[in-house]
Amino acid sequence: MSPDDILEIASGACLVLGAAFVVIGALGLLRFPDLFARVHAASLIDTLGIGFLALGMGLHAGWSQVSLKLGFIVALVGLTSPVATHALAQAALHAGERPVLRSDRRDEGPLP
Amino acid sequence: MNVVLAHLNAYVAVFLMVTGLFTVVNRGNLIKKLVGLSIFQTSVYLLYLSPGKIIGGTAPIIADRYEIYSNPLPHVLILTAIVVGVATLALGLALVVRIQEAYGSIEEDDVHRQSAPGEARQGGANGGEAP
Amino acid sequence: MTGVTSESIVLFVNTALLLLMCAAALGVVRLRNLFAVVMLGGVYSFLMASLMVALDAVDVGMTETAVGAGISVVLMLSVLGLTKTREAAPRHRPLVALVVSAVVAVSLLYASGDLPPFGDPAAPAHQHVAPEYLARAPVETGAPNIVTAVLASYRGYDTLGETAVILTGGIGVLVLLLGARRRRGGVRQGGAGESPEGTGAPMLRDTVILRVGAKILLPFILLFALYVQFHGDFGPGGGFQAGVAAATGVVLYALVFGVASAQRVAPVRVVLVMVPLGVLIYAGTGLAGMLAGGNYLDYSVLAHDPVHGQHWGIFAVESGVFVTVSGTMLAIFYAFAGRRQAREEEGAGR
Amino acid sequence: MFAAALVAVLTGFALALTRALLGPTVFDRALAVNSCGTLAVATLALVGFVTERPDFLDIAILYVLLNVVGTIAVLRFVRFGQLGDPVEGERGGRGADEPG
Repeated sequence: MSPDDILEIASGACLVLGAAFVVIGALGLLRFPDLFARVHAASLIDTLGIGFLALGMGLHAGWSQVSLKLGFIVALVGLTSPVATHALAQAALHAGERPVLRSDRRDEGPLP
Repeated sequence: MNVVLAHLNAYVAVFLMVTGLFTVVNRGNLIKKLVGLSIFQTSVYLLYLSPGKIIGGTAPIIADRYEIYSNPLPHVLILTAIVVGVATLALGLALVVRIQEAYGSIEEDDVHRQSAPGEARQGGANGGEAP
Repeated sequence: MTGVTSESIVLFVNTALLLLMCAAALGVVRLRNLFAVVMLGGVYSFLMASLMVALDAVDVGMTETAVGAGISVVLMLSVLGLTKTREAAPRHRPLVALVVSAVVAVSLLYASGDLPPFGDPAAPAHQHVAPEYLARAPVETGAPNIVTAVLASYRGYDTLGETAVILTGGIGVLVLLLGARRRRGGVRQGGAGESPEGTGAPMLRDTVILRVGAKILLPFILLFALYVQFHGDFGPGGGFQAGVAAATGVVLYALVFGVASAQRVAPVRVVLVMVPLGVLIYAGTGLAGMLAGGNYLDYSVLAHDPVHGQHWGIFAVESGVFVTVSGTMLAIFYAFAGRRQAREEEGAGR
Repeated sequence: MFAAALVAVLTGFALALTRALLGPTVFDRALAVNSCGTLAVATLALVGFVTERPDFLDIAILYVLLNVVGTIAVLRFVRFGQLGDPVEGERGGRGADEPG
């Protein structure tokens, strides 16, 4: 097995892992009960999802301008997405949104 | 490739076009009409760009490794159309703002109701052309 | 790679994005909260941009990206702030609209049967001028990006016209919204304009994270706009995309730090000069070609070597486009954002 | 593998779009739209790799940079009911439906 094969396998593994995180995050975004829980799910897409996908693509591309750009993307998503979601959650709190707590849901049965 | 897939882009373009048209005709809200117009416009983008794609081709930026390139001409036409679309959308929105200020509403019916008597009078005097 | 060819993947992506776009468009039409409509319009634009890239239209995808992600959302929201966010319930039966739409849909679907199948290399559209451009443009202009070459050089008249349309649209917005006011007075005045640091006006500056994030992000946006501008000969990009991106950067600054602060960075007077200046640069490049002994917008005569001349011409023309587009976008944003103050002053002046 | 990742990302796109369509609050929609933007970045990058022209990542970078502007505009609108600077003596908030 040559080093190239190993790189390809690692790249594929990272892509699958990133894809899994993206789907899990999006599922959480759809299924979680309230905004503040959904923010957590969405952050999974922005950090681990994009991170692993970019790592997988970077391993495939090798050490080049492309991997530099991928690094930029990861860094910028890491900068902008928390900024946006933080401001979003703050604005929601400001507007009177409140997290759904377990004590509120006890009478409704288990979490979906 | 089956028949539906071969023309899917055209079908979707038609669907989007009709959706936009329906919004423009049916909805009374002027902003909603502009949104419908934007959807109509994007359907035209789709209609232009889809035939430009060649299966097995690549983006029309020349590199040594590639032989077949997709058609660059629709790209040029649509590229400018998008930015022009924003400028015209802004013009429409500015008109909406002025209508809101003049009539206090952006619902077509309210505007018509308020302007109908004056228009009828002028229509009689000037042969239908509002100043 | 797996056994799947890249073409079948592209076909799959194409199909999936088209279906998602249909869903987003239906949502846009059905929702009556205009605020939600604007946000869904953003998703629609994301899908459209991805689809454009899947259809090999990278330059167009970049334009849609630059326009849809920032400036169109901002424009729609500024208008919603001036009007209202709730659409009234429809008062008419949708019968007429349904009939009209159905007739149009049926006739268009009937006609679409005659279109060549998707991706067919033998389609008539690919037989006429496109092969000519693809063969000649790299040799004659030296620009690997055919779209830039055709846009700025072969179809230079067309682009000049489009730039003039953008100028006209910008003038229209300014006339409608700045209206009766004196130009320099209105937009700059106002309580927050005098000392944005001290007034404590609510402009999202209470959120430290947002403020710092925007400060870090702004230079990247402006720098990347310049990269898009000057890399346009070799990759996706050019004056239109870069102009919108640069304007969006200033809009970001205005959203976080207040419009008055942004107008000290990009003063209204400068922006208003930029709007026609770009078209002048464009038209002037054409005249320069005439003075050098060629036709209007013929760049080959601008330097001793025709390819160099084309290079200079494309550069000048793209710069003109950048100046007009960024100036117009920013002027439009200022006009909408300053409309409340303008209205107060018009009311006071009466 | 790129194909699998693309399928996953587009599935995520569909899920996020569903959330954006369902709402129920504007914040849910804004969050979903923001996630859609991130997923669009992933789609653009993956399509670039599938078509073997990964040098088009420029579009994805532009997306990342500009996506935040839309979200911030939404937030500012929610907080102040408009995007311009506040005029004196004016109420803020989302109630500002009927100005003047």
